[in-house]
Formats: sequence, C-alpha cells, structure tokens
Amino acid sequence: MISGRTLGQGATCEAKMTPEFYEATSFCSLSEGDYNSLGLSDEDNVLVSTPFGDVVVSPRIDSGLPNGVIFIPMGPWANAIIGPETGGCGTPQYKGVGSEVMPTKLPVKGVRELFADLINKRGVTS
Amino acid sequence: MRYIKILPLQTFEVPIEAENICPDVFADLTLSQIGNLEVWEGNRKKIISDLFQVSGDDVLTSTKDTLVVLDGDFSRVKRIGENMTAGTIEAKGDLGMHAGNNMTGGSLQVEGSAGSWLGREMRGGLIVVKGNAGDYVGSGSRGEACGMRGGDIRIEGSTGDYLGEHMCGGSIMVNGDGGDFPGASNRGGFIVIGGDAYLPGAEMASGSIVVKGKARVLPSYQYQGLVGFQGMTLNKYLGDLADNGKGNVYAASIDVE
Amino acid sequence: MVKDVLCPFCGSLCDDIRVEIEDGLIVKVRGACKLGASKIKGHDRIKAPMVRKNGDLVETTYQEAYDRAAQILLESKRPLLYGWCSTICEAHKKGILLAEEVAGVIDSTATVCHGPSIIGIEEKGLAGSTLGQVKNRADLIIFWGSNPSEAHPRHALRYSSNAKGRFTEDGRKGRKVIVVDVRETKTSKNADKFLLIKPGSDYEIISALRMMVNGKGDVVPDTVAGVAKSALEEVAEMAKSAKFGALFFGLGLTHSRGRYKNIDNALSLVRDLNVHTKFMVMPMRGHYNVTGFGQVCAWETGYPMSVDFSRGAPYFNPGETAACDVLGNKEADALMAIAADPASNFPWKVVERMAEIPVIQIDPFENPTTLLADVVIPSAVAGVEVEGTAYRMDGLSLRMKKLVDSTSPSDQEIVSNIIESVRWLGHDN
Amino acid sequence: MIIKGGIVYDPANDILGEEMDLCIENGKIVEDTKEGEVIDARGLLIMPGGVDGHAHIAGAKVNNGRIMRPEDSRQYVEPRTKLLRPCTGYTVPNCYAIGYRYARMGYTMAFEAATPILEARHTHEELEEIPIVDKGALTLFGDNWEVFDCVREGDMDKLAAFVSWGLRASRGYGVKVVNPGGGECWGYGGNVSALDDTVPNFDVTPREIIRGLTTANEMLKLPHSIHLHTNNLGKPGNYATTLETLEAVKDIIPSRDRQVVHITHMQFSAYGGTGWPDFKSEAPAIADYFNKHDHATMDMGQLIFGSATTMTADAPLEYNNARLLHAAQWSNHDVELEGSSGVVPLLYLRQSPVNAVQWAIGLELALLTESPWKVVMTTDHPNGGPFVNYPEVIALLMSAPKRDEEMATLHPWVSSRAILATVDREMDWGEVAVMTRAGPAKILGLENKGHLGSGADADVTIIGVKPHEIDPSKDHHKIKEAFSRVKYTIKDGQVVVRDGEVVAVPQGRTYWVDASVPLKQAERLQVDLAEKFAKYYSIQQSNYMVQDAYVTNPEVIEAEGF
Repeated sequence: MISGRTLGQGATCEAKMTPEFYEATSFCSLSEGDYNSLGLSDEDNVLVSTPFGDVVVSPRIDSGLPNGVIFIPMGPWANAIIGPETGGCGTPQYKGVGSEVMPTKLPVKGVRELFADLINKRGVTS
Repeated sequence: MRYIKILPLQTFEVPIEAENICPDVFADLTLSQIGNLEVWEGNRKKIISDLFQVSGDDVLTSTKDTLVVLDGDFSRVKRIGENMTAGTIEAKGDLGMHAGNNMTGGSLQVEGSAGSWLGREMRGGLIVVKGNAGDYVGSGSRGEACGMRGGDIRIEGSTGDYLGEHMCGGSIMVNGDGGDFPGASNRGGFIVIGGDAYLPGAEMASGSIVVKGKARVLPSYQYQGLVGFQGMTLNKYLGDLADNGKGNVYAASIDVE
Repeated sequence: MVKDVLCPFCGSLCDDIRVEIEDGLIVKVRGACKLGASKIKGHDRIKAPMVRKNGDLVETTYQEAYDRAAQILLESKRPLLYGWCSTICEAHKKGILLAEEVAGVIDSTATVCHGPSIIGIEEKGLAGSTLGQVKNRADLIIFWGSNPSEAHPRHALRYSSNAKGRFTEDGRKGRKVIVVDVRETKTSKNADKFLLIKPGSDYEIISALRMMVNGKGDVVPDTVAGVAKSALEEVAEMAKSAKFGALFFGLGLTHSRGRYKNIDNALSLVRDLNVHTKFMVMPMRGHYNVTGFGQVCAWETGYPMSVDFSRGAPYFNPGETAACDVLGNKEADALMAIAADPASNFPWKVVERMAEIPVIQIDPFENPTTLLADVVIPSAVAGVEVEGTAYRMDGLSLRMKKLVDSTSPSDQEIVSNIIESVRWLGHDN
Repeated sequence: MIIKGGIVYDPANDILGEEMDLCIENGKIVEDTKEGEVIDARGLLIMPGGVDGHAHIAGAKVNNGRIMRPEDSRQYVEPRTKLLRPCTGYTVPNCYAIGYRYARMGYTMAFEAATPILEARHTHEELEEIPIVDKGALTLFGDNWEVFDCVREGDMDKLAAFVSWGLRASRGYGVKVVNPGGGECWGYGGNVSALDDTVPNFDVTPREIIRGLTTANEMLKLPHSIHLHTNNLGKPGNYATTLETLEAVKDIIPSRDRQVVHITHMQFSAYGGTGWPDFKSEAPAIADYFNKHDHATMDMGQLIFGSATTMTADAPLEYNNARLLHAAQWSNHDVELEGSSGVVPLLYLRQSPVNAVQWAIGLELALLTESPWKVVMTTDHPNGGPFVNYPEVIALLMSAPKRDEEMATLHPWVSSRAILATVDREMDWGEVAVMTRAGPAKILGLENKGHLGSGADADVTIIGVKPHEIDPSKDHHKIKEAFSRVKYTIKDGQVVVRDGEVVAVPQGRTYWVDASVPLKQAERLQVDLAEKFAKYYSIQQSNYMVQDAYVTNPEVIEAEGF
C-alpha cells in the first residue's frame, strides 16, 4: 500500500469535516486486474489490513497501478493502517506497507466515526 | 568491587536523562552524594534520589572496581553509562536510548533490551545485550564522520535499522536479524549478523559485514566467489563500488526475490 | 484586483496570482491551480476560541484560551509544539521563542514529509539551484517519486518540464522528461521515459544508476529489483548527456523503505553526474512554507527541525525528538498543534497518544485535531489575511500579501499572547 | 557616560596610547559630559569598537551550512539564560551566538560578505536576528545578466543605474564581485580561468566586468569601493591573476578618499607554484605591490587550524574543493540570472603541507605590507576559520615568539615554501587598532565608525590589559585571552559587555546605501528589467525588492555622485 497526495485531497485538506474531503480521501485505488480478481462490484467496499490496523474504504480502478500495488490518498483513512515506527529518522513509512485487501459490505466510516473512540476517550479524561 | 544499586521509585512516562548514572561519576562519591547528582525528567531538573533509590556499598573506590546494578525498568532512562571509561553497569531489565554512548572502556551488561543509539560513537569497552536493540547501534550522532571506532557490542536478539552506520572500527555481533542498511557508510569495523539483513554495506568504504542468514545485496557490489567462515560457506562481495568502496559483504544466502 | 499575489498552498509558492476583492471579500481567484484557488477562496472557519469543559468544547474568550494554553504548556514536562508548515516565518520565530520558554520540543511537518531529505543533506550536502535556473537552462528533468500534476500543478509550466527561459525557448519540446515511480501517474504520462519500479526498490535502482554513471555498469546485474539493466542504462545515458539536468524528488523517496538513505543516494547520484555535466537536485516540498520553518529554525537554533529545548540548549535528533517519536513513544505529555492537522496526518498509534494528553490547537479550520483538542484557538489565514515571509521549495524567500481582513488574530499574535501568559503565569508560580 | 583614565588608541585621530577620558552622550562621543555612569578604566587599553569588513554571517549559504552540519551546531553550545537566547555552533553559529560573540570580543559592526539580490530578503531576515552589532550586507553583482548586458554594450550610465537599483533592491551596502564571469559559466558546469576569457552567451570578460563595475561604483560615489574576490581564487599560481587584476583597475580614479578596489581574503589569492606539488607563498610579491601602489586594499582571510565551513559565491571553487579533498559533503546553489554559491566543510590540519603554507601566507600579507591601513584583519569567517579566532590572529601579529611556537608544530613546508620564519615584525597596539577598527571603517567609508573623535558613534572597547605594563611579544597568551572576552564593550553608549559577559542586548542598525541616479537612466534600466522579469526570472518584479519590513532599524547612507 502506498499513500500520497492527490488534487482532490489537496483542494479539500483545509475542509476536512466536509463531504468533499471524505469523497477525496476515503477510497483505495487498485489495478483493474486486482479489482476483478477480488470480484469487486460497485456496491462493495474493501477492508484493507496491515500489521498496524484495518480500515474500510471504497475501491476504485486506477489503470496506472501495477497489480499488487494499492493507493490510498494521504489522510486519516490511509493513516489508520500506517505504522508508528520512524526507523530512527523521525518519519513513519507512509509508502510501501504490506497489506491485505478483502471485499467487505461494511460501510466506510465518516471522519467523526473514525475518531469516535478517541473522542470518547478525550471526553472521559477531560 | 563496590556494589551500587539503583532502583526506580516509579514507572516513568516522561523520559529521564541520566548521564550521571555511570561508574566514572559514582566512583568518587558516597551514596548520599550519588543521590544528589543531577538528572532530568523531561524539562525538570531533579536529583537522582528524587526518582531512584540508591543503595549498596558506601566505600569509595576506583572506577574500574565500581559495579552499578540497575534494578527495574530503565527503558525510559536515557544516556546511562555515557562517557564510561571503566567499571561495570549491569541492567536487570531494559535500557533507554543512548546507553553507553562515547564509552571508551568498562562493561555494560543488559539483561533486557536496549533502546536506539546503543554504544553511539563508542571507542572501547564491551556492551552485551541479552534481548534486542533499537536503531543505530554503534553509529554516530547526526553529521558525525565516525560512529563506533572501537570496542565490542554483542546483541543476542535482533536490532533495528542502520546498525553500525558510519562505523570506523570495533566489532558488533548480532545473533538475530540486522535490520535495514546495516553498516551503511562504514569506514572500517566488523559486523556479524546471525540472521537476515537488508542492503548491508550501502556506501561502505571499508570494513566487513557477515550475514549468516539471508541478505539482499546491492547491485553496486561485485561477486567474489565462495569463502568459508566459521564452518559456513558464504558468498563474498566487494563494495560499495558506487563509492569506490573496498569493503566486503559476506552472506550465506542471497535474497533475489 | 490585487496582482502578483503569492499562493499559500504548495512549495511552488507561485507569485503571479490575481485576486479580485469586493467589499473586503475575495470574489475571484485568477491564475491559480485548483489547490491554490481553493485555499485562497477559503473554507468554513472555526468561529470562536473554545476550551473543553466536562468533555465538550465550549466557546470562550481569547484570553482564557491563551491562559489555558499557557497553563498546559507550563505544567508539561515534555510539551511538543508541532506544525508550522502553513504559516509564515514571523510565527515560526515566536514559536521557537515559546518552545524555549516552556522548554519543549518544536517540530514541523517536515518530519512526516521531507525530514528524511534534510537528514540526507546532512550526510551529503545538496547540489541545488533556484527554480529559475532550471527554467532557463535545464534540458533534462527527472521526477522521482513525485507527481507534480497532482501535488504541485503549476510547477511544470512555471519552473520545470514545460517552462520557457533564456536557453530553453522551446519549452517542453526542447527537453527530455524522465519519471521514476511505482505507478503510472498524470506526470508519468507526459514523460519521454517512464521507469516503473517496485515500491521500496529506489535505493537499489539509484545505486545501479550511480554505477553506470561512474563507468562501472559492467558490475550491475542484468535486472535490478525487477528492472531491466538496459532500461537503467538508457536513463543513465540520458542524464550524462544532458547539458543541465534537474532531479526533483518527492515523498516516493522519503516515505518508502530506506527513507533518508534513498535521499542520501540520490544526492550522491547528482554529485556523480556533476563530473560529467551540470546537474541539480531538489526536494518537492509540500506545504508552502515548510521550507521556511526549516530556515528559521536553523538560524535560530542551528538545526532545521525536531529541536528539543528541555535542558535549555537546543538538542536535535530525529528518531528521538521528531513529533512522531515523542508522541509515538508516549514521551510528550502535551501537544500544541499549529498550522497543521496531526490527527489526520500521523499514523493511528501516534494519534492515539494525542487522545491521552492535553492538546492545544491553533488553526483557522476545524479538522480531526479539533475533535481531540482541549483548547482551540482560531487564527487568521496566513498569506491571505496576514502578510509575512514564506520560503519556496528552492529556499527563495518571498513576502506573502494580506488580501482581506480577518476577525481572528494572526498565528504570531496568538503565539506572542501565549508567551505573555506563560511569562505571567510562570512568574506567578 | 565617562570612561576615565584609559590608554586610548584611536589611530584615525592620531591618538596612539594617550591616557585620556572619553565622554559619551546620546550614543555619540562628545567633548565633555557631566551625565551618566563613570567607568574606571585606569591604565586599560581602549580602542573603538571592532569593525568586521568581511564575514559570512547571514543568508542562504550560511544557513545551508548550518543545515548541513548538525555536528558543528553541537559545538560551543550555550544554554538559554534569563537575558540570552541559546547559542550553538562554531563555524556556523546561530544568529544569537554571532551577535554575542562579536560583542564579547569588542566588535560592534560586521558585514555579511556576499548576498545575491534575489536572496537578500533572507539575508536581512537573519541580520535582523543578530543582536547587538550593527550590520550591513555586500551585494553580488559580478555574475548578473543585467551587468553583463550593460558591460557588453559599454553603457556605464545604465550600469550605474543598475548598481544603484540593485543596492536598493537588496538593501545592500556595497558592490561585491566574486570570480566575475565564473558563476555564469558554472550554470553549465564551466568556469573562467583568465581575465580575458569570454563568458559564453554574453560576450564579456572578467576584466570588462571588473572595470565596468569599478567605473559604476565610482560614478555613484559609493562609500565603499568594489569588494573583489579574484578570479582563480584558491588555485596555485593565482597571484599572477591577482596582480593582473590590480593593474587592470589602477587607472580608475576613486571618487572618495579611499582605495578603488578592495581585494578580499587575499590569502586565497596569493598562491605561487604551478600546482599543489610546487605550491608556495607569493605573499611577498603581493605585499610588494601594495607597498608600491595606493589604489588598493585587502583583508587577510587568515587560516585557522581546525574545522572550517567554506562558503562562497565562487561555486566552481567549492566543487573543486569537494572533489580534490574527497569531502563527504558538497552543497551548491545556483541563483537564476545572478550567479551561484557553494558550501563545503573542511578541516585545516597543522600537518598538511598546503594548510601550513596557507596559514603563513595570511600572516605574511599583514606583516610584509608596510601600512596597516591597507590590510584588514579577517579570517573570511568561516572560510579560513571562525571569527571567534580574531584574538588568536591579533596575538600572532603582535608576537614573533608566538609565531615561532606555532611554526614548530606545522608541516615543514611552512619554512620551505614561505618566508614567514624570517619576518620579525611585531605589530603594536596602534597597528592592531588600525587593522581591526580604523582601517576597515575607512575602507568601507564608515564616517562614524572606527574612531573615537567627537561625533563618532559611541562604540568603544575596553580591553583588560594595561598596554604600558605588558609585553605583547612575551605575554601573547594574555593578549589573546583579553581580546577574547573584553572588559567592556560599549555600543551606541550602552554597556553591552561587562567583564566578558553580555549584559544588554540592543538591536543594532542595518546600513545600506541609497545612491541617486538621474531619472532618465533609471527609466532606461526599467525597460531592461521588465524584460528580464517577464522572460527569465521565476518571480514577479513586484515581489523582488526587499521590503521595509525586513530592515526595521535602517541606517541609510546616501550617495549622490551621479
């Protein structure tokens, strides 16, 4: 899995609580081959799992991606499955994270839902 | 041998910087004087006795006859044994970052694991870790031309990345895996990794790195044939030729994907 | 209409934007890309300062927010002051002073972006130039792990592949463009040569290219991380035969396995190429003034990021003192986030720490960090509502304009006020 | 304020070791005062505040040096105090360290030596952060496309108009010329190697650039002459180029009572031999030329053993340094339309044959040139070494035994390839005061600096030695110590250093030169500039000039020659 910038993500990154940002960052691009071999259809979402976590995002075909590589725009959905290790240099490895992709009927969480557990924790501690 | 035991009074959250926990500093001091030495809890200046219980023999002795035993969890205590020249530190548990940095002599024994920058810029002495160690074992501070220049580091577990970066001398033995880029930019020294390693010897000028497990070898290394080492047959490589290096990487098996 | 406006979005820092203003409101943005126009036109704002009471954020006065922020920072044994990329250097200077006063750790978004580039520069130095030099001279452009079509949309036309200058009158026609990436992108579709590589194989590919540039190509195996040697030879030859080459690299290098080692090797490649021709290299910096923070921090403290003042003197060690380190290792016991949104941009385990400690947010916009904050202080948008200095990705400093008024104070005013509160409360104690 | 009973060295006013009281009012030296603090300076050495005419202390390449060298920033660290910001660094100190360390040595003014106009805003951002001392920046003109075009067309009126505009755009103090033509050639990896080489695409030569800029400088009656880093700097045999350069401007009449050219860090331009194997000092030839001619001045560029960070607008030189010395780090920075620069960290070693000779050359230049008014003491910070070593240089100039002690620790080339061992001259206090104060002030055209006459800025150094009681030749270590941490530094009448410690941190002024030009010439120039911005620069002309916000405490020197 690699994460990165997109035009849509950039144009909405200062309006993160909006539907536009959600649209622009809560998806996962796959190659056509991978999309088909997972048997995905329009109604499906995908569950992406790494050693650091799971996240549900909506799948899209990106013909530019080679098989075996998925792309999630920079943002909270991608970061939900990125590891905290900085390898001694301060920067997490945001790209090239080994991941598994499975079709799912689970919904994609909104921003507030994604952070719900942490918000609750905050509410309790304060 | 004078025995001094240091025991944390609490579980630390904010890290402690305790470069004064060192045989060289303790040798000349009574237990109560040791208790009055400066330590830092984050940005708060404290004394050792604020955070630790100090006990043991209250007779002064030479540095080399000083044994400091760290009993408890020191995983968030940094810079233990900094500038150590002689004597012994025995940690019963884990140690935090920068243990044994700039060490020139003596012995640092760790029953647990050690944090990153273990033995940074070490010039002599012995460090033995029973568990794992973090990143940058035996390396240098940022920008420093030489990391470790002498002494021995032995890790029974595995290490993080950049093991022995900028190493100019000494030896490091790791029983487990050696992480990414061990021996990067080396100008000497000897590294033996019992397990696997990823791209050893990047930009190495000189020195030797032995990988007894599987290694991914850079395309800027030239294959030199098979050689024997401690009863094993290893593939020998010369490099890093991208930097006109004359170092050697030896690996039992090669990761070619 | 205000002409020659600087765009407060990406590191290209375009300075030719025209903005139409009517009745103190921005009505039209001309000449900017989608990213810049969106930023300048603005978004919904945080309306008032807030503090968390009984679990909920409630509106308050600025003074109470400053005092609460100051109190959090004073009580903290290891506060982290993080962000700074989307604000001006005048705010950075105040921020560094605040970090000194509260003996905290100050770090910028560079550490989740081009921090590895800076560590690479510490190993090798950097053969760079201003962007105009590339525009006027470069006949070969390489984009490596960088997709300016999405992240720096006007870069190509203003400065690099398509720009026209004194010795490059034919623009794109007179240039060769090489793209190295792990996937096809809009940028790669416009390239003369696209080198598709496997994620995490950058270091090996660069080493192979260096061998070829240095006349040792015979040692390189027939394939390198799945790429045919002949394809690499072609790239090496194109680079050597250029009159002026430019290598722009992005997060594809800094965020992948190898991180700063990838940069270190890329800088070495450019150094090797300078034996044969003229070559420059530049990180494609993301936010418009993340470069500026590095500059200010370096002249104020000696280091460009990740500076720890806990013992009174600056200490620098990314891997220990970077934002993700002090949060991820649960060292930080308070966070001030300014002009950045760490809750969205940090890995989840790091964000979890934010929920455990007091968080102060200074930002014009609501975002996930707001959801976790105890103190929220809305600020004016630097570069739109506040004038001040920003540094372009090539290190060129420019003065951002103030276009319209804001009801919120500027970042530097907010930080100055927190410093005042810190001094007052600290003195009190 | 009254400073009582000091032994005053004020060579600009022919005062050489007189016991006298100094009076200060409203930041100026006055004849008499009844007000303020009385400082007892009985028997102590008093000089005007030091003026550093050439150091790299602010701007893009200095900061690149800091960013490249975290290991340097770990040196000489001083934590924050109630009054002072924290300090870091030896060769590339942070801004605060620069101000405090100058002040502790009794210096009250320093010039940043090389600023491209395009990046002057950055330079001023850093200058603003350097506390205490007054500052100025020299602006780079020697590789500027507009300069080339004016020179090629022989249009000296337009060139003068451009120099005036460039100084204003950069808020610069004077005209800096670095390896003229070389920076442009470096745009494609080349260089110039002789005064009459042609710069490709522009059809000008280094000789024409130097003469053109010297002529324009004098048309404008700028306070300072052109400030020249010679072609071929750093190369064996370059003294011939240096002498040829000096001859090339001999006929141009200075517009003020000063030199017509200042050759900077001459140590790097006084090399003999045909290569490194037969490298030797040609300082005697250079000094001989200076003894016979009066149209030029120089500064030493003294080498200091240990760590240095070389940084210069002579980018091809830095590339060669990096290649020759296999330096681990090399930074380069080309500036569109205006030249280039480079940064390479180096270590000068006592046992390096070349370094030993370089060390001797700097001292030979100072000691063999008869008039101290022609030689400013510098280390070309941080190229020859950091400015904190000025006290070391002073001690070397004042003590032949110290030089002998040093030479005994150096590579034997210091004796076989240089004549320093045979030079027994020892500078006196007056000569030191000239080389560090009165001389640079006169060379830079600073009327209120470098002297203690009535009306001068009340910038005063009180040094903790008693000149009537000490033998500098023998007690050179005491001299070094006393100049390292002076007893008092007084800046604009305020005590800023007492007993070697900084006690007050005022904001210094930034000097820049506003030179008038006829409207017609300015308008002609604008046509050229509009085209260059439209076609070649990567920014708009309206965003180019340094705004007032970056020079918050300006001292504008007006020049009305043209």
